[in-house]
Amino acid sequence: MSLYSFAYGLALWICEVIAWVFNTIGATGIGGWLVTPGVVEFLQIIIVALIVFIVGFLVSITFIWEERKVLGRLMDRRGTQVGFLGLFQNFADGLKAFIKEIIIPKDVDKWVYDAAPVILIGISCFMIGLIPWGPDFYLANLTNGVLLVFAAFSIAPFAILIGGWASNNKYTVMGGMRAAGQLISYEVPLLLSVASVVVLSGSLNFLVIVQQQQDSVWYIFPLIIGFIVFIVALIAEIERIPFDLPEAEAELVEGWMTEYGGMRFGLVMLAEYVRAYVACSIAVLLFLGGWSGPSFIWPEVWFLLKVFLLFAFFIWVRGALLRVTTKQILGIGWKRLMPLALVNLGIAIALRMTGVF
Amino acid sequence: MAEMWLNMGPQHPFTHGLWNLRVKLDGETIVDADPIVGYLHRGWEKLAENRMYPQIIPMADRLCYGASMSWEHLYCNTIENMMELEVPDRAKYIRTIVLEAQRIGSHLMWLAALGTDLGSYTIFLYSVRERELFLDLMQNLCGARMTYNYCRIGGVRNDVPANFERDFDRVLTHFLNRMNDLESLMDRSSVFRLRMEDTGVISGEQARNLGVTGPNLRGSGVEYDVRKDDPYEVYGDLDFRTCFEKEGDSFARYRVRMDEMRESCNIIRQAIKRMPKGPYRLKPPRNAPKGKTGWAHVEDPRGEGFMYVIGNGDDHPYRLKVRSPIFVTVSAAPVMLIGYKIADVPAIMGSVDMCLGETDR
Amino acid sequence: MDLRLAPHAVAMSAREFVAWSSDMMEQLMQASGGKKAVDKITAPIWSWALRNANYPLHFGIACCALEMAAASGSRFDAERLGMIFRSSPRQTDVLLVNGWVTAKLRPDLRRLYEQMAEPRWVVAMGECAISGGPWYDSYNTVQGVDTFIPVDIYIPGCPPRPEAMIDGFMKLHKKINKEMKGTFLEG
Amino acid sequence: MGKLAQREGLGPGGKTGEVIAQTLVEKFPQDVKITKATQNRVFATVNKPAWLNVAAFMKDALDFDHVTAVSGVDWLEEKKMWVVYHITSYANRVTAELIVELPRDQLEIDSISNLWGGANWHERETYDMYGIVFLGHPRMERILTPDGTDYFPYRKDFVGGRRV
Repeated sequence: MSLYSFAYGLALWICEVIAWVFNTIGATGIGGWLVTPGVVEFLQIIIVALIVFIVGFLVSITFIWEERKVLGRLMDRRGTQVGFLGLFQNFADGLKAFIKEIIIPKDVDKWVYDAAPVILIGISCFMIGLIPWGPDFYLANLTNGVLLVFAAFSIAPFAILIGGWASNNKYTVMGGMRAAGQLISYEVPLLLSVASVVVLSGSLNFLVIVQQQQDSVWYIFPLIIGFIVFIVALIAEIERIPFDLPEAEAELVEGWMTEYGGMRFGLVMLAEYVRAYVACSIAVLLFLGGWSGPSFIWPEVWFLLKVFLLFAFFIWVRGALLRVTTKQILGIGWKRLMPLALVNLGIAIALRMTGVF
Repeated sequence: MAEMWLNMGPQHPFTHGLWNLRVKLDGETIVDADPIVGYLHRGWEKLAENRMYPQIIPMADRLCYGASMSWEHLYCNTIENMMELEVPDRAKYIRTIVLEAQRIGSHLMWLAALGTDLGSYTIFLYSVRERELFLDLMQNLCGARMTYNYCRIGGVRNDVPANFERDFDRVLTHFLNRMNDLESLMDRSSVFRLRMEDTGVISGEQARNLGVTGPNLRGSGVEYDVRKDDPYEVYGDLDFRTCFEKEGDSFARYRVRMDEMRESCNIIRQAIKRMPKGPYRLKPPRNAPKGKTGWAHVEDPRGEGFMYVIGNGDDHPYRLKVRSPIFVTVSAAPVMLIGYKIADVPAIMGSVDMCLGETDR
Repeated sequence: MDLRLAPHAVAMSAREFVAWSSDMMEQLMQASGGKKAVDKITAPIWSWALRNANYPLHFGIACCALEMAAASGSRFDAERLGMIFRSSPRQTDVLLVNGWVTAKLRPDLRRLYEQMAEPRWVVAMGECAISGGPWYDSYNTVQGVDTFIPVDIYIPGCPPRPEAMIDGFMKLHKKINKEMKGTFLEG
Repeated sequence: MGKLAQREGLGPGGKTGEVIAQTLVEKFPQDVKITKATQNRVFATVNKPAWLNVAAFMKDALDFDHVTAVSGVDWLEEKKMWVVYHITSYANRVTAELIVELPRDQLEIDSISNLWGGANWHERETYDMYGIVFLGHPRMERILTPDGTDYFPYRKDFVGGRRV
């Protein structure tokens, strides 16, 4: 009972109902055309996309709730209490941002100023579609899924750069520059550690990678160094506390988001958490064996469990550490992560050559 | 490369209080700094001239609201010095205990501000949580959380409440365990050391010349503490160590304040044991002779607080001068800032523990 | 296409068309009473959202700022009410004035108020913000914030306790609930 | 008073208040008048013309290294103003209070901010409040009052804001 078959059944049923209506009023031509496989296929893909998209957003929103609550607990205080257990806080934020007045500062580069949040939220939503949750719960089973996700993943700092540049404010320009600097120093170790996973699994398709991990061992054990490099680079990629220079609250007011208010800020905030969701799910898929786990629970639930636990680790890192400066970020990126990533790649190739995998 | 002036302006997350650090940047390195103060100037000394002596005590609370007890006490010391009053012993001991409790509370507020500056919201909340305990102690004693109005000219307002020693002992033991948590969160975290070590270096010689005092001076290797070298109240009879470091960077100033918190606990414990019975207040005269002057300086948690008063013949002071330690430390800020990155500014100015209420008076 | 076939056609640029169609839409909703119905239905939702997610500005002036910090501490957790301290005026709804306003600060505070997006409120915390407080006879203090900014909530106290500040925000919630300021189609 | 132990970062300095007062009077017999001198306090008045030399002498010979405060006092009836300097010597643990009198119509005095950087902002504040000009000060401007104030608030003849 995969998502596609369920969607096909639903699409077929809808087409038949509409076809029945047309037939009764005599327009049998349209009724007949509606039931053809082409239309049903089209409706099926739309339904699958809708389901995956909505579910992806719901998980991202519960990330915001999880962050508030776990961070609150770390700091010996209760998190937000809006609604039942604080679950409605996200909807309150979203609706409030929706209502706010749209302010465009006077001499700001209008077109680019609007484009930055759009690019950011567009790229993040695009990535939601690429994440498979289970063997039969996915939108796209691409042969080079990993490549596409990381291509989309590294466009966001570009959007932050132009957003910072366009809002005509000294702080935001600095925030944008830092995003560019941070991207350069963290993209290479990230991709190197992903390369080591691809070397071991032999394919770029998420489903195949997870299948390989189910057969043999999870890739976190042979490539433990790779996992550490991947997690650190990921924290830098989604700009969370130890590396959140572009949005450094203390010295750059709000970093590159200073001039964004109302719904633009709401979109950017949502994009940040959607990217966190995608980042955690990629880490789970590549290293923690995706949805493999004892079978008394559905595979999708296993996947979600691991994703939420990994994000709880990110929150714990945010609670414990302080922010580093740009000089140190680049230092860590080039001097620490790069050699580790190369060593890990060497290990992966060695394992592959000796036929262990 | 073209340099640009950047306003880390009155409304900025890192400015605790209101001041505008105009910084000239070459890329991200600071080439020149020009602090602008005066956003909180209310003409305190002019207002003091048309108020009676006891009426100025609540005004002195609101000079530096992070450590209001030490400013109240400084004002009362100045007037006692002018009127040549001898404060009863029990009042001296109570004052010393309350001053040291306020010093810990003020250092914890500084730690909270430093936490948000460096990006860790946890340090802010842990130190504010510990500070609440000391605020409760002060509330039992003086009735208010922050602006106490507790010292009087010639003593203190009321005697200590019931089980005063028990509460203090419980809070101090609890606080000392918590200090290990705080230090593990910061001293042993390499990210903290990475940010704080050798940023904002100021040498002992420069610090002395530029008038920097208090923990900022002791962080640069000058062992000068007004409590030790010009003792007032009962500091002469208690034995405690003047904590100082040699490097003179932000981490040294941080270390000095953390050791000072432990020393304060030690002082409070000694003072509580030796507190005598007896009167806690004497009736001061209402007027002071015209032209009579008096001054006093104390070890405020931020530096050397100093007040100079001239009598006016009736119950108003003719002139009341206040020296604020942060007013002078801010004038030395460019020396600490030039040459560092803009990302280091919160770490440097956070380690200096700004309080703008006293700077602008 | 030969324009002569449609003599009454009006040449419009894209931007004019957008403006024309939104006006037409506006008048249609106005005339048909649809706007009033939608407003009446959605207003409680918007005001619920505004109440439970009003972000104060991370801006401390004087002693009341320390009480504001204590209010966001662990004991009087302000985040229970959905209050997160944002440091940019663009993203905040409530300007919390917590301290005496001097002549030097007044133009900057006015500009801060104007930078905030529209459904915004001002809370004057402490005697100094309400009426100049203990500095009533100072030559440099503005006697009360409401002389140059419209103030919604006054929190008395010098400094008011953190519970008083949170109670002030609860009063603000009541005011937002009564005002139903957020109407969807009006914007 | 505690033993004068040698402390970190400070000179030996064994001179007490009386010794310092004595050396000051010998060096500037007609300019410096000592009103009182105790173990760690010295109270004196200095004539205006010799003020800079006295300050330089105190900084170099008597190792006074910290300006605690520079305060102006306005004696409206007697038509004069005081500038009261409090200078501390860490090594000797002595604080000297030096009063310099200025006629009210000619408010100028030599600036000591080149000797001690700490006095820089104190002098600017005293100018801002009393209008006393410090000659040779690197940046003689107002510091606390908002731009465009033309009055000197702390003078006795300024009655601003009295609404009581």
